Amino acid sequence: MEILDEGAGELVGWRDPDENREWVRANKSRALKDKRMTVSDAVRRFVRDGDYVAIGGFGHVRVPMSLVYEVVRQRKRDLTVAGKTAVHDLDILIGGGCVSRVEVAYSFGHELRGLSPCGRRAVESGRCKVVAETSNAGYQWRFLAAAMGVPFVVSRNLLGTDTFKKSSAKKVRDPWSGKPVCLLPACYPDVAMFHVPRCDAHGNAQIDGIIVEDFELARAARRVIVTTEQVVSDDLIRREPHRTVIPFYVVDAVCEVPWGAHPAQMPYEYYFDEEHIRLWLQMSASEEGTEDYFSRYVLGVQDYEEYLERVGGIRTLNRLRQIEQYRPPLPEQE
Amino acid sequence: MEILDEGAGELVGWRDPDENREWVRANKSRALKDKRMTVSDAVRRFVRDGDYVAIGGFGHVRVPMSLVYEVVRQRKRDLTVAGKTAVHDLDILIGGGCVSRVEVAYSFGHELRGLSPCGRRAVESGRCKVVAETSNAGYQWRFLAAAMGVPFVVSRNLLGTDTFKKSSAKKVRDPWSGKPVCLLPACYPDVAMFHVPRCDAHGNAQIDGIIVEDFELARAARRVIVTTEQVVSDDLIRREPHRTVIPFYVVDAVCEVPWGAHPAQMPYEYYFDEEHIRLWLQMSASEEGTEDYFSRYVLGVQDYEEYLERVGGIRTLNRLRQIEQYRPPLPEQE
Amino acid sequence: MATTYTETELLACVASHMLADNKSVFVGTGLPMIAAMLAQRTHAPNLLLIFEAGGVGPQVPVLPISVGDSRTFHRAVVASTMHDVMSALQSGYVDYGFLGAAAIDAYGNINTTVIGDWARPRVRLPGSGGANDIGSLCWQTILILRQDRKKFVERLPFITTPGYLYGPGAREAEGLPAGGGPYRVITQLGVYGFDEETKRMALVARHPGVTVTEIQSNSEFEIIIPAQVAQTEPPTGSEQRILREIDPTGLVVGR
Amino acid sequence: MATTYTETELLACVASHMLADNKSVFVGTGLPMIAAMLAQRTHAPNLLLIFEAGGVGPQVPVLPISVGDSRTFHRAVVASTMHDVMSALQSGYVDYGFLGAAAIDAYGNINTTVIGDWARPRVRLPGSGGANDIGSLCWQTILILRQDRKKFVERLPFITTPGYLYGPGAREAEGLPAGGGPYRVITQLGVYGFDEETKRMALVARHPGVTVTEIQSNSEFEIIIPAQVAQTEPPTGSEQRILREIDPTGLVVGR
Repeated sequence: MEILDEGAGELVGWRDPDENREWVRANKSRALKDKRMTVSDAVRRFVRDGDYVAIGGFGHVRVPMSLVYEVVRQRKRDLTVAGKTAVHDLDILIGGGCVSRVEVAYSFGHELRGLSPCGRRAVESGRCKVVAETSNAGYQWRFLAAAMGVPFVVSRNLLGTDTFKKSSAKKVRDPWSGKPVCLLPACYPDVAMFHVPRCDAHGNAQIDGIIVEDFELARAARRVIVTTEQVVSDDLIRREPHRTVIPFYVVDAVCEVPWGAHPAQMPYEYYFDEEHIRLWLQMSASEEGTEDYFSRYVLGVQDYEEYLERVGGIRTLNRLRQIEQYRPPLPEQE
Repeated sequence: MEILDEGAGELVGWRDPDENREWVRANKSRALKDKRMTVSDAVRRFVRDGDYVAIGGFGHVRVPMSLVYEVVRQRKRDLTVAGKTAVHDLDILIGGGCVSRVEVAYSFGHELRGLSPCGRRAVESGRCKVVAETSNAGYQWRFLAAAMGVPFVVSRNLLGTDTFKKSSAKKVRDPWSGKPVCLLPACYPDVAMFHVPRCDAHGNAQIDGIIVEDFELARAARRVIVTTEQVVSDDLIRREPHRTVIPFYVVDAVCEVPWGAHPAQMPYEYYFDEEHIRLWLQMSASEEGTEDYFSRYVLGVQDYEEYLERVGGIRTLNRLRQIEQYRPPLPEQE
Repeated sequence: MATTYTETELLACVASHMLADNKSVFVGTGLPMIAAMLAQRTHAPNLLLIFEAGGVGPQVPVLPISVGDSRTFHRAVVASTMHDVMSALQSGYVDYGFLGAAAIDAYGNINTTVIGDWARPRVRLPGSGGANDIGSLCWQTILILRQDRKKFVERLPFITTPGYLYGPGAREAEGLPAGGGPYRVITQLGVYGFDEETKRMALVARHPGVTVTEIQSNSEFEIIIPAQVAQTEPPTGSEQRILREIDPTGLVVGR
Repeated sequence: MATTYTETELLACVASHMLADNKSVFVGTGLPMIAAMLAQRTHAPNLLLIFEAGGVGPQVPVLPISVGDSRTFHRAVVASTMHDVMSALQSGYVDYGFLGAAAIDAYGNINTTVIGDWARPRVRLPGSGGANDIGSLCWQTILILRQDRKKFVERLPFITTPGYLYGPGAREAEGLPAGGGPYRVITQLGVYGFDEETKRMALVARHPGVTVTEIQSNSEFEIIIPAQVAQTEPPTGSEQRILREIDPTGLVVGR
């Protein structure tokens, strides 16, 4: 199985599986214990300058925004972020000056809503460096390899492109078919963050709807912070154990944060706050606007609850719930 | 990435991923269509002499026994069976003269209940050949590779043992760590069979409790037959789409077979029929007994409903339901 | 009987006509989503929608904004994982995939990563997302983009997603699954396929009112022009009506 | 104060004492299950049970018969998949794994596959099941088997599951995860560990009433006997009572 080619992208997040096993043995508790803490404590204890950070959900869906804002508030620096279709979260982190490097599947854009002025400015000025390229499936399977405790996973994407050339993948000949295949190295982020609808105090987290790549990512990361709309009883989790996507033994911190994904969507609970996303895109068009945004919504607020008040409070949140749950607004009163 | 070692076990079930893609393109329908049929039709249409057969569930749990008996009734021959902790199903197929080859993770035994006289007799006489060894995780990951459409998956088990030497795995040097790793070749069975609690007419199948390896196996196999306790409406599936483990597009046949796992356990529905398993173990201790068993319970009955009558009918089945659901029997009447 | 229609309506209808019934399509947001929903409501009711974040076969109530949006798994048959749908893609279960692009070359390779130098880009674009996966792994990709000489280029600064790479057999030689590749390119001027022999872009049909000269002059590379060039069907009134139902606020169609 | 106890009760109690609280154990059916449940009800209430078919952290109401039995995921914290739990095992999340065996050698390698020739066996046994996975991937395996000269052998006809293979460093040289391997062997005569230097079996403790001579004469290979040999604690009355609660019909303990 000769190596036919290899990408020149920087290999970030890879670890020797034996080294990671030792780390798991020493650091991941198998005990059902209470891991509840505040967002501020969770970020203080589990996010460090220089970390490789990966964030759950997908695009503007099910993103742990309270943690993202807190990382900015605590002025974490020099992070490498997994651009695994990372949009608003990555943008805020870049705007907050936390990010120096990104491995990109999809970054610096907001899907249909347009490109990200803030992310583009950082990359085009060289302030933030793209260290490697991959694709969504490429990231997914890098996390899969880590979750399995193996050094790599085989795939058939990336091949033949510049995406491969700027990736950390290798091309080898499959010893069975004789055909070239792509090897994707495992990716073990230092810390992964998730927002879920329900989780018990021990960290058994359940997700409604699509799981995206959170199953693999939670198992791949060294440290895991889960924010949840609601901390539920152990009993409730045990009634539907098939719904537990993230098991307690990979979780380090559990924070109860109702509306914790705003302005992202929380499936079945609340819709994207398009107005707020638009506001960010407008304000982040300039450095000054970006600063204004942060002093108004992040640095200038004490906590996430104050942030929620600033973005419109209960009235806004109720409206987002109505939209998500397909309840038409009342007809305008005369 | 040099090849350091390779097992001498026969490579069964492997396919070139491109060849399988072509097959999927031509043979697996993407249309939501009614796939309901009788067990007899499903076996006639989708199980062929010489097939590599893999059966869902685990041990004596959630096994599609109505299909297993039907394969015997239709006198299918020369099957290769995946011994992926295959117990009663494999035993019945061997006893029925259907099996000539087995790839073994766990076979010829009934866990705590003891070894299988029938399976052992077949192997020890040479009538049934063990073509390769693997482990439970080894099989699981062979199916994972096939489900992913890649030629192999990396693992760190099997190495250094005779299990490896008699497997179809290879040992190579991981190009990142420099350490030896095991490569498990993809396994695409010709046909896989499952029993599930609920499934719609199109083949969207939901499973309660542990999934074991059915997620991967259903996606790995070329043809898929699903028997179900109940065919439910499309609407019911769409209300809880996160519970769909086997998607319709991999399913070829759907058969409604209440109590379709007997004498195996159906989680939350009915318990193992220990009496019947014991009866089989006793009768299969001799060739004559085995023949008697088949004429009484398989060849001598018209269909699965008649089989259920022979094993004790409603009274037996109600008792098994009581045990599974932890309902104590009524106190004996004076 | 001249009807009025917008460019976006035309592109949506042309894309929708390419999707056969009883096939599967990997859908992105925007125009592809509109085209797929239009196909379902016209000639392809049994078209299977698959979204890269995990939604399979939803009954989409409202136009989704994102590929992970809960609208993409509303009353779905499966609400699954990226691993599952990407594996289905890699295994050959997906017939069509839609792609957009910042630029394309004659072999249907596309760039969505960068303009200028990769290490110090003039314009940094979002990158592959699922595009490389779709372009590598689905059976037939359909590319939709605006055509001009800056977008139809001789040489891409960066190949994000494979088309036919550098010619016949190149995909297979690199290890990509056999038999895949770009099927059609749709622009505001016409519809293109790829020449069997050279795998270079060839005109299939021009839109009403567009000349072959316009088509050629809006491309840096030479487009193969066959002797007979068909003309695309303009949107019908009924199609336009359905498009308005699908996108009542004009989020996409109104652009 | 002499109490009466059966051999099975002794083995269950000895095995149970090895399981520390707040650790995880991959559990099979039979004696390992009994030992783990006993540990949970005595010194290790927070011992995490994991079953290879997918059950994690159940509140087991009744002794399960099979590793896939619904009792193994009754009120579990996760009802998962084999892929998930085997991956957790491979990733280092599992502290203990129990194994039974038909035979063992001095390095703790075990055979559960075949007696005689593999191609035409005298006795065909079930094979690895999850044993090779456990022996390869968990941190510390605990082996339980009856000891005699036919089971403690110089040379196994087939190594199903790795112990220390052929000595120090062998596991790592073959590619198995570093730092794993057999921790203890429990038989009806005593408890064994493995010598640091040679990785060969060494006596740790003998059961009450058993002599070192008996221990040695019931093994084909030489067992390292240290200067000081401890004696195992016999089951207490309280342990015996709990064992009867766990297995009221004597399915396992009655054997």
